[in-house]
Amino acid sequence: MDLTFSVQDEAFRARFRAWLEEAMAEYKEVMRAGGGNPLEQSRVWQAKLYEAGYLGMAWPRAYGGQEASLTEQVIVSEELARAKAPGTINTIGLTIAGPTIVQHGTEAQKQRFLPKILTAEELWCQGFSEPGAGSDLPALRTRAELKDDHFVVNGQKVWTSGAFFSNWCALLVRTDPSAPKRKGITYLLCDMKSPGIEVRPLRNAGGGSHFCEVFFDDVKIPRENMVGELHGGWQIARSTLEHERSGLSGVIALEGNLERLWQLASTIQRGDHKAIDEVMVRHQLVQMWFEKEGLRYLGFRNLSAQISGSGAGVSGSLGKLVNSQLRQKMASLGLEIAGPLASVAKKSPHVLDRGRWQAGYFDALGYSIGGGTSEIMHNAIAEGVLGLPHSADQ
Amino acid sequence: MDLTFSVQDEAFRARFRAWLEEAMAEYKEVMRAGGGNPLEQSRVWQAKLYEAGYLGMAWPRAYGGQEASLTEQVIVSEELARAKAPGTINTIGLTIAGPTIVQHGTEAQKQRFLPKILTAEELWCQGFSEPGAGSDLPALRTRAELKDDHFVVNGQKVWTSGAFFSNWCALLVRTDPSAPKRKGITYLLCDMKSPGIEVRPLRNAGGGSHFCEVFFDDVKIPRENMVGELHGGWQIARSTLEHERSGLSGVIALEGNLERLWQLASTIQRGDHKAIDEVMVRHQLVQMWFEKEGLRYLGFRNLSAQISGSGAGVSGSLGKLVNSQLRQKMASLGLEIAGPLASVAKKSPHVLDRGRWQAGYFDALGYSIGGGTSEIMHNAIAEGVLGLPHSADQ
Amino acid sequence: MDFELSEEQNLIRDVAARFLEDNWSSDIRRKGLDEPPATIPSELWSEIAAMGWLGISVGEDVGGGAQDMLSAAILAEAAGAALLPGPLISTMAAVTALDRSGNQSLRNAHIRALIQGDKRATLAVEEANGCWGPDRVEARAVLASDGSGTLTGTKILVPDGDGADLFLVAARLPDGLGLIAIAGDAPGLSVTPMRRMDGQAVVEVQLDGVPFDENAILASTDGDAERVLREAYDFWSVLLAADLLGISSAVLEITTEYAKERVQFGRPIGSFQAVSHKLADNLVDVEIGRSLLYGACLALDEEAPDREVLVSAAKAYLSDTAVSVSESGLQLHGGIGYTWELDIHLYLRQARCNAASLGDAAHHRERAATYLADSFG
Amino acid sequence: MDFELSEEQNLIRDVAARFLEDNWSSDIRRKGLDEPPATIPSELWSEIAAMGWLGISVGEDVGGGAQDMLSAAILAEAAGAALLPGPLISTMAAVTALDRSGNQSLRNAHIRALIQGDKRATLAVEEANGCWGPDRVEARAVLASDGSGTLTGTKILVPDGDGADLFLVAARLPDGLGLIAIAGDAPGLSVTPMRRMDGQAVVEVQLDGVPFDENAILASTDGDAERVLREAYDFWSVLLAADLLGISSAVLEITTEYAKERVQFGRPIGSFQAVSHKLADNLVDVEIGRSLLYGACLALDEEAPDREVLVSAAKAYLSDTAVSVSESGLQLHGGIGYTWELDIHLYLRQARCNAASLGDAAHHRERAATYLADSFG
Repeated sequence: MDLTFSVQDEAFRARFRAWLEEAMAEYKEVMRAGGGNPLEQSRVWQAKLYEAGYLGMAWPRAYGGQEASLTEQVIVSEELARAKAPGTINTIGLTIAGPTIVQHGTEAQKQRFLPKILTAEELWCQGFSEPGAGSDLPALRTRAELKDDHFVVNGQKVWTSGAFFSNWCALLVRTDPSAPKRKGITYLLCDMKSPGIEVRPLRNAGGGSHFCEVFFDDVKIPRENMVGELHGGWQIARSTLEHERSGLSGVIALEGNLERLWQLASTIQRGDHKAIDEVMVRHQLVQMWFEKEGLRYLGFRNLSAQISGSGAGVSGSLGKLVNSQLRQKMASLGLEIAGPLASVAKKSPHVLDRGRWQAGYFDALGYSIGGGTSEIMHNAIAEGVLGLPHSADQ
Repeated sequence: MDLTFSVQDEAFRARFRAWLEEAMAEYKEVMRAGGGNPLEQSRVWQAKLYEAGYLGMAWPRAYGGQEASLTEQVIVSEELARAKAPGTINTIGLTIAGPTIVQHGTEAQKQRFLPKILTAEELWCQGFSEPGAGSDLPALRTRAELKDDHFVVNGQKVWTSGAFFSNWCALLVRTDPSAPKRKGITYLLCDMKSPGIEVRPLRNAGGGSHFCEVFFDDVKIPRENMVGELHGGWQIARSTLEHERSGLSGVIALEGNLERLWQLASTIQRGDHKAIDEVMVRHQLVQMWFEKEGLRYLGFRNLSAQISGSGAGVSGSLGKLVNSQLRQKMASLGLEIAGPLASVAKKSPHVLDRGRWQAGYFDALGYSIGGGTSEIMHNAIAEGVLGLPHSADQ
Repeated sequence: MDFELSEEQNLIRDVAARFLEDNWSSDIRRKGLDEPPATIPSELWSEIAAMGWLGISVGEDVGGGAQDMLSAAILAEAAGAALLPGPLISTMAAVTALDRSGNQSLRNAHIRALIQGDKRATLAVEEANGCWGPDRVEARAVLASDGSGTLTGTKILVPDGDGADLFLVAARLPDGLGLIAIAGDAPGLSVTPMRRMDGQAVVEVQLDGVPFDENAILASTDGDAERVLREAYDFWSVLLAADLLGISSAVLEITTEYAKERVQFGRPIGSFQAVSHKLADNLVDVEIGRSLLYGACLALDEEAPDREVLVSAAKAYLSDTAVSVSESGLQLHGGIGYTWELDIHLYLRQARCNAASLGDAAHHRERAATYLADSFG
Repeated sequence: MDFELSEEQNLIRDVAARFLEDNWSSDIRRKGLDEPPATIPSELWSEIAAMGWLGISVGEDVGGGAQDMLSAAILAEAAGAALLPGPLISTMAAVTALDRSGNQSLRNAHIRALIQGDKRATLAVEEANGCWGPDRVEARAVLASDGSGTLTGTKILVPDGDGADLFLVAARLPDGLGLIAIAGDAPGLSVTPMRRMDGQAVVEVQLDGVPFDENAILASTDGDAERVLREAYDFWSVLLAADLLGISSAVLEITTEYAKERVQFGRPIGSFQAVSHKLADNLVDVEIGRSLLYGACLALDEEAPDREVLVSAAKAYLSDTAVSVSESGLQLHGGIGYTWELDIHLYLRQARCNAASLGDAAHHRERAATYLADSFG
């Protein structure tokens, strides 16, 4: 057991860190100068990462990837999180659509799509959930009929992040309504400029509009944009959904949250003492630190298992569950520490940290819903890890 | 809204309290003198209560009951709990078998059984649960075949408290194996001296032996000992199981526990301070006091609804769930407050309060299992109160 | 022995629910988040006054309803369930303080106009010290021998303070704490608008040597000003607890209905124990909280010795309950629950704000601990 | 980067599990509750010694295994899962303290006999003050100028102390804390048996002016006795955390198997989310706890600056986990779980006792808070 990185890895880390520092300074300079809208700025940042060779770390070289080792992949995501670097705009392209095409796409699809995902020339969204198919994703009903060389799609998707600026959509459709629900689904790549697509933004509980509804009315998608087999889309989507990650970069984000929370508690005056002097506040913070640290070492266990191929890793559902619970506990504690000021909204006198704790609270509430609810994660752990019988499909 | 009792009720309370004080003093005198074994002593105590007219408060006068008002019933149970009076030995007779016979028995059964339940001349146990029928009680399999004028019973019961000293057993048996499980059950009254009955004590996790297994091998029960209709036993048992009580006397027991716990925390030294000086200990105690007090006022709501017949009472499942959770939280907190001494067993040097906190802990663990598990209480609340669909029988 | 709502109280509850259903909409609250603050239009305020809500606890001789504490709490519960903003509650608390204080001249001067909705009064207690309640008041009233005085301090989170005609300001007097009635246009008093996370309007009140007369102090007939302040704060806290109960039961009802209708995996989601047992736990909390609230109401009416600890029990328990029921309501709705269009986040916002008003759960647990230490000690 | 068990460690784990399955039975523990104490028979103790378990962390030059912390923890985990009594853990901790202290004469005098199972040693730290750990030690060692000293105090909850040949006693020395090696037959030392709720034997040790020589102090090579004590206590705490992990995963496995087999309402109870989600939560706690334990082991081996906080994290987290997993195991077994015959209550008893040994969860959270205040401050 050994958590040290090799000399080569450490050299790689040092190189990347140095590059990152400089790149971020340059980027901030451009930002300050007011260069382009936020979307354009994010594209520029992603292209910068790509050109320097720090994007698509796991992807094949033939399509613009780096084919880097797992440790190098981890180092890059660790350093990005630690430096609080801007996010890469093309999240769905890089984490969902891209890996799916790498694994299941045709040669033509790989050449056509992968490089432009990396450069952020083409942005992606994900058309999986529907109003009647949330936790029960395979119940989706958006229809696609195969006519000659194309599909004709009708239906509605929901919770589609970034649909209004995306060029392409990774889309699950029902192609065989008579088959069992998991056997009649096909995975398509859909051009968002196709006629018949309508995108409506959807506002979330916190007031932001990251999500959209997408309506499909006789939308044509060429057959060559099908990934994998006809009616074989569920298995492909599932492999992406269950794609286990070490989750280490998520831990660094938690660490940052926790540090800010500790500092808040050390700042907030409650009568004659600080909030941190209250043992209940302190012990809650410590317990969260324990959980965060547990997630970190869990991440190392997963990473080692991936490196060795031992298969001894722990289910990604577990990490997702703990991570979302922890985020919510932190966000709630933030409001508790704020005391009477928890209720004061942004732009008001006496507001605390410009409302960041309230915004963070509403953000955190989404973590246990998006990407599979905590209830579904519990099912996945119970059935997938403990081998308990299905509760859902009796 | 008014929690005061009428002048008559208060006079009744004063009379009972005075009687109780004297009766307990006499009883303790007898105990000190070493009169009889504990079982015999308990019978004597119950007979004493009965003779003075404070037992069977809700039962018809014709069979030895008092036909008292609900408030008088409550006053008696409150005063008994407050005085920490000895329990009545014939619990199952007084709370399960007796009320069932009052409600569903034949005239002959009422005359035969009810008076001797009150006097503790005949003690009762309950033969409901089986190894394969715990939470799923209607799945019971103990068979009874009707031959001429009697039933022949074969099978096994479990968790039968006090079977080894009981004279009679309220017994659920399957009389029609081909019917749906709730439609083939019959309610019998079984003489425990019948040939073919074998009782084996069952030791619980805390080391005590309150429970028994009871085996039935061709046990004959006369047809006249059937309660209600043939195959109609489940509805009868259910009405007893769901018999809602105000739960007020249970609250007084919780109050006593809480007071002892507070005193423990005020006694235990932890280095330079007492346990009660720790805010986490203190706030846990306060929260438990809140819950206890909530149960108390919930009890008043139920009692008022029973008196007025408004039907506005709250499900007894709710009270049972909160009560058992609260008992367990108190017991766990007792061990936490004990600190390092939580592990020291009775009869050892440094043992705390002769091991009562540990014994209380194991007792409390049984509360969320016996009489319907907390899981079943959750089902009952979800389905019975909120009207949610069944989770069990899909 | 009668611990149920009376027929009259059942009527108050039903009428209030129907009135608010007809005259108020959660959409106003949603809009109020984008274009704050969310307030009660003056016509509606007049109707509320005309229905006798504002003076429900006030003596009949001045036109009040002379109802008990529970009746007032029933109105506050209905307001919480309907997402009506807070001025109803703060006004009820302020007029009741005036009514009961024993200061007849103040009472006679103001109370009819207040309960008829022609003038507006509020309570100003909290200050920017991270704490709650009378014990932490630092605003200072200096009294000269001629009975004139000046008041200095800063109050925050004062509800309904923008344009209020009368502020009942908690302050340290030479011989203890008390409430002082200050006119909204008094010299030295200035008001700065604040907004809560749920879109409700509150204000900061600066008091810079505001002059007052000793007759402006709300003292009881035996001259005890501190008791008046503490009773007013407790009365107000119970109404806020009732508002939190209204939130809790409304969200529980909405979510239960959704769980019966929403089908996933071929079954209503309410048939999954992950959903149904969570809702059962929520119901337990609501019913225990409701019982504590009734207990607190009765104790205040009867001036029972344990009234303070019961007020704290109700406020603490229902603060926790409203937040947890609202959070689980949001969660159990899945993606739908996380949308702007659903009312759950409006309830959650109000729950969080009110849970952090007039003492959070930890504050009230500590207050109760002090009482229980005596009782068990 | 390698954070998996090595092949050798996997082998240690498998061999230990098989050995204990063949040579130990939970029935001995059940009997030990009626006829205390439950102890390891001397033949089995000799076999355990012969397998090299007692000296697994000790240097090879004296016959030890020279394995890392995790290997020792793997043995402790197996012992916990098999319900083997505690002397394995206290002995491993005591011999490791002797091995690493830097006091070569003590080491050479005792360590071979100890790890071969011919003599027995234990650690005596806790006192009857309601607290845990080195900081609360009040036993006092007085040293004369000639290097002779006397030791006075009372130790409680000392494991395996009945007939022990060597007590490593924590005491206040003139210049700080330290461990002093006292022979079991030293004058002034007396032992009173105690028993734990799980039937295990512990003792009270009275030290009434027990004479010792300054060479009996376990100091590091640079003379730092306090560091030796603190390291020994941390090492011991990690082994106890591993024991709690073994309890947790054993109960989780037993309960999961039961949930697959037990049928109620026509379905295995494990298909009800009230059962399956509880077990999933238990698994989460076990895996987070396991990860923290591995982290603590690594940190001790590497003498990492955050080793103390990781030790506290593992002990606190696994104390809570073992209790909650055992309690829910008992509950999910229903009536069966509440019987004497099922092992769950044996696990629960040991979980409760070990959770309250070497610092409970709250103790370790407070210790961690001190560290984190520096780190975040």
